[in-house]
Amino acid sequence: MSSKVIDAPRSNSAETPKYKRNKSSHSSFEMVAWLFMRVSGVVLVVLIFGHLFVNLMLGDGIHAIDFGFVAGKWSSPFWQIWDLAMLWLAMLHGTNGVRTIINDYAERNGTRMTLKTVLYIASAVIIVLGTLVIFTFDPCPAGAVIDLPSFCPVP
Amino acid sequence: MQVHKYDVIIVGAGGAGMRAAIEAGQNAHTAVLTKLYPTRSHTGAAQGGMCAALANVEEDNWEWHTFDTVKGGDYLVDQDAAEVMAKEAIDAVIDLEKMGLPFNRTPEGRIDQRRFGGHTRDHGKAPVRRSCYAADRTGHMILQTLYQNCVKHNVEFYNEYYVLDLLTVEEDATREDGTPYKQKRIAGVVSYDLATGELHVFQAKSVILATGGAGKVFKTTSNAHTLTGDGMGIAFRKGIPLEDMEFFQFHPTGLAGLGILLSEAARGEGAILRNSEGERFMERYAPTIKDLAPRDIVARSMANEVREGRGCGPNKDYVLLDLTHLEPAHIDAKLPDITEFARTYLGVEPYTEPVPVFPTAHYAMGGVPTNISAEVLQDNDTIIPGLYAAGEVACVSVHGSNRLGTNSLLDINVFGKRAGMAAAIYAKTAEFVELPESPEASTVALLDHVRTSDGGEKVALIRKDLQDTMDANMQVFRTAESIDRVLADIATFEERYSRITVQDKGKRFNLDLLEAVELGFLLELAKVMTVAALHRQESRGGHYREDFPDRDDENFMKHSMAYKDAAVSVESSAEHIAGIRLETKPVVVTRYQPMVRKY
Amino acid sequence: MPTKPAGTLYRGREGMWSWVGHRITGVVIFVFLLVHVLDTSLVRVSPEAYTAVIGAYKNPIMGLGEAALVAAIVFHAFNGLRIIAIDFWKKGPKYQRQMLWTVLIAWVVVMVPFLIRHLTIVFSNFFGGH
Amino acid sequence: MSPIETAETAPEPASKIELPAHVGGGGEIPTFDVTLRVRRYNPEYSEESTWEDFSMTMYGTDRVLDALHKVKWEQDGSLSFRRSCAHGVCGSDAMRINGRNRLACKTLLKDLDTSKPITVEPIKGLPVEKDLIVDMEPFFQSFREVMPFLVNRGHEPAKERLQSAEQRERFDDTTKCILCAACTSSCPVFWTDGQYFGPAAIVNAHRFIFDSRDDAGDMRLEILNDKEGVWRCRTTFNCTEACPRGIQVTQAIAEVKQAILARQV
Ligand SMILES: Cc1cc2nc3c(=O)[nH]c(=O)nc-3n(C[C@H](O)[C@H](O)[C@H](O)COP(=O)(O)OP(=O)(O)OC[C@H]3O[C@@H](n4cnc5c(N)ncnc54)[C@H](O)[C@@H]3O)c2cc1C
Ligand code: HEM
Ligand code: SF4
Ligand code: F3S
Ligand code: FES
Repeated sequence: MSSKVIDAPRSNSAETPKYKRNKSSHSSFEMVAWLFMRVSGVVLVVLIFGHLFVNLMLGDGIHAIDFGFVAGKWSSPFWQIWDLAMLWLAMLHGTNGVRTIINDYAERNGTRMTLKTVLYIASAVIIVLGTLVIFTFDPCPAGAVIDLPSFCPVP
Repeated sequence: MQVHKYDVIIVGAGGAGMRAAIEAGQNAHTAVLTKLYPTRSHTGAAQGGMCAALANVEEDNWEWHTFDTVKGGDYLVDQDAAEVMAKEAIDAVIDLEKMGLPFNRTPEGRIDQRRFGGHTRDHGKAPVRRSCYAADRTGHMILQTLYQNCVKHNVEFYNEYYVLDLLTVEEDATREDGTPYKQKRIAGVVSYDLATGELHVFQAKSVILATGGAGKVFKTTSNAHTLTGDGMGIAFRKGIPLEDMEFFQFHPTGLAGLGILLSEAARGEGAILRNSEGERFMERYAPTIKDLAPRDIVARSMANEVREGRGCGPNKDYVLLDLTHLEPAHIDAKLPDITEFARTYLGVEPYTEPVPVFPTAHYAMGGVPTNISAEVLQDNDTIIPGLYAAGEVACVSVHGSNRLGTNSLLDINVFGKRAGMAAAIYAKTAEFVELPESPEASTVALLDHVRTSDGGEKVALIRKDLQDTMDANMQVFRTAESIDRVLADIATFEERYSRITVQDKGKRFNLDLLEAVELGFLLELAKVMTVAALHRQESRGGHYREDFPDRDDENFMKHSMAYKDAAVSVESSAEHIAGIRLETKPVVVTRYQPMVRKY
Repeated sequence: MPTKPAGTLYRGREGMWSWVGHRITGVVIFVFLLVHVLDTSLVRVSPEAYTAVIGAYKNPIMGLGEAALVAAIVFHAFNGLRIIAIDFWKKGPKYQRQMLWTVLIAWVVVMVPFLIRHLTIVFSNFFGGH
Repeated sequence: MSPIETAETAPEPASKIELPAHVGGGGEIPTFDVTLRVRRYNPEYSEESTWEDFSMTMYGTDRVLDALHKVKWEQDGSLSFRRSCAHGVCGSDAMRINGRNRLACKTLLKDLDTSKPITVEPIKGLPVEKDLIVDMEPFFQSFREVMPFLVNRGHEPAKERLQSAEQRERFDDTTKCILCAACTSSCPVFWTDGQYFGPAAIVNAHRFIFDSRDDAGDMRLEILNDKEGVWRCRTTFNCTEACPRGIQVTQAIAEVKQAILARQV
């Protein structure tokens, strides 16, 4: 008979108080979130694959990407909306996904709250920032040192 | 030690206990004490069905059902009780349906019914469809449905509480004819909490025993490891008699070596039994109905084949159940469970290979004597107020010397309900009986003895030896010599039991300790069964004495009643066994006079 | 004091491992997305800053990282469709295993041409120089 | 299902047949040596849990439960585990055998790799009480919370309620549950915080939600629409693989999800 010490299993000690179910939520938020994950997922397949295809596969691949490339794209409302939709959907989808993961693994309510607050703030900042960038984007900024897209008026 | 107070305490959460709890729980302050989580009870293992003369698929009535029950029990059945059961069967099934039990349905949407051994139309004219069923999981569905309804009615359960003692007091009383006697009264129970090792005393006005059977006195059995006859043993130790303990049913088709049951439905579907020579031997024993003969006859025929050297396998100790001539699709549709058992446990593919089977100890016909209101009797006719028993632990007696298939699930529902109602009604008016001084004392002594005894004998070994000798000598064939062998063996086991050592000295989940306590009950019950079998010098139903192969209505058409009685010495006992006093009780006969039992 | 459950790893089957993969790829993509939005925002700051950062993407290490990211997205996307099929298609749960194999095959089918093209560009441009 | 046929309707079998040699006799049952590696834990003596090895010789028909019994009965009486029926119908002995949830009484030793020690541990996610015994209360509490009983508000008929064979078939699969907890304790989501209702509770809710006689489906769906309800399932299928009764657990959960969706929109 051999025996070696391993970690003790989860037990009913003071640290893990007697089983208690969280108060029920009485809202359909989780259902809506669940449904959103699927719907946004399907849409994202189109958006992201299109995005990747255009950015990485067409023309010169990743090496074609520079300021001019981006500016060229966003000068068309089509790509503006495309990228905007992608930004929002991917961010909401990803935020909700990470929220689920935090809910799963954060053991104490405090940790859970903190992590989720950080997550929401970060997501909000990114979404707002991204949106602003897409809408307020000026493809032909004044005083640029590098080559601007060809459609820009020559300064 | 803690003391709790309830109006009604139910011991056991099998079918009988929970059926009682549903009635009592709604009308009185009730708690159920059970050594297993309720859904682990062995009622869940029952396969075949529960019979009632619903007449959903063909003409039937409760009177025919009563007759079949009486005849099936070889006329040792109390006919008033059988009548009650057959009459109330219909409501019992409807009750379960209303509680949500998912019965199989007829094309019209009614509860479907099928045939089962011994159930006939018009007093034996032809088989009748009387068994209500839910696939081959009827017992499972009953247990689940009853538990679900206990949840619905908020029944209080104390799970993994082993009841180890009944608290009874004796009062002086006089009978109507002026003779004085000791009247037993029930005050409560003592139980052991498995999780903590603490004792809890439950004071109660009514106590219902529903602890199930005692199959573990045998080695090969369809019963669970936990069916150790606790309720019978506890009652017996308190001076309450045990009725008809010599009658134990052996089901013909248990998986060889394992005892796992293959339902009678297999033979109903056309499966047949063969010996090592490939011969369909039932043609010799029961030329007309062959493999569909009653359980006791088939079991004896199988044992005889093995005894005469026509058994199969390396040790020539089993016969074969042959389904290979049946269509695989048919087998799948009708017998999915048993074929799965054969595959899982023996690695045998029933489509192509015959399945090794041997009779398996199945059901205790005897038990704690009760009347038709489920009240426990302290002798032939004196009830113990407030003490009830129902289910396999009890002997009403509706099964006589041989229970018909599907009558037990019925028994637990009919008499479980009766016990629950009666217990609640009694508790409404009765006063608590004062607890005896230090009520837990004898339980503490019992546990201390088991815990501290240090003679080195192993509980498991004694139990195995007991089971071996019971299988070898007290199974389907019995003779005075074989019974004497068991009695001699038991004497040595008792001596060894006084020298056991329990390894686990802890308090938490000390199952080692409880197995030792359970062995105590098994030894006690084995002895009662054996002594009663020695006394009954006839063959009837499940009890077959080779030295007395015929039924003897003149001398033995009566129940046996075994009492624990320290005053009985070897010399004063007719059976030369100290400590057990055997008496008899007349059988209640209403309409059916004993006839020769043939099918 | 005992704290957490320990012992051997639960030996889940395809379903569990695909979920582990889905979860990990999800987080990876999310983290990348945060960074990606930030760097793209630099176009608003100045074309130079953007070009500088995008330049960093153009070395082979990042090229490989990019390939891994695409691999993660493709798996996450295909497996996401599988999950959706499990949820909404009646026979989804029954064929979940087969669908996982389909996902993996589709993943290979997409990744192989992509990698060939992507890695050639990454490496040829790096070594070939502009 | 149609009523059972009797021998008369089945083909009449031969009175005597030739049996192949291996069924008529002969053929030793193989024996082999196995080592069980059991995770022991008894807080009465130590808060640590340990692995302990037990070696023994077993037979071809033996199950893991037999091996555990052999240890308990012959080597170490303090080894504690639950069991009752010993043939897979009572749900007492779900445990983690070689890393997967199974019933000890339904797992034959010969089907495992006996060249290596067989690991046996308690099921995961429920508080361990001693050795292989866990506290089942959280599990049963979830079960009780989904209203696992028939609720019928209609007029009580004198006889049984009618239900067609198809209606009965609709929820047949989920009536098979023996509440063994193999599913719930195999679920990665349940392991995280034990708050998730778990597959077993959903299975038992499903059994009533889809019973044509029941009137409380809406209430059960509302309960499972909770944040700890069906939406926490990540379709990992561990439950379905673990279920000793072969219940299509994930499928049942999917059906409940759809029922909630259908009711809301
Ligand atoms: C394999 C098999 C198949 C069967 N098939 C059929 C069939 O098809 N039809 C039919 O009619 N009958 C059948 N039977 C018989 C029938 O199932 C049983 O006789 C019946 O279920 C017994 O029910 P019960 O409630 O009396 O006891 P059980 O269901 O055995 O319950 C006993 C209860 O008592 C508790 N208990 C025991 N001891 C103690 C103690 N010391 N302290 C506290 N609690 C205790 C246990 O925890 C348990 O809850 C079958 C039996 C078997 C074994
Ligand atoms: C490309 C198309 C995508 C599809 C089809 C898709 C699909 C899905 C689906 C169906 C889920 C739910 C899984 C479940 O409930 O078990 C999910 C979860 C998740 N997704 Fe996506 N997704 C896509 C893109 C993305 C992107 C771009 C991100 C990152 C921003 C992302 C991050 C996540 C995360 C973090 C989760 C949570 C994982 C978990 O809970 O285990 N997904 N995805
Ligand atoms: S669904 Fe299966 S695994 Fe889960 S508790 Fe029920 S029987 Fe056990
Ligand atoms: S294991 Fe858990 S995640 Fe869903 S599919 Fe089963 S409940
Ligand atoms: S002991 Fe009953 S399921 Fe294993």
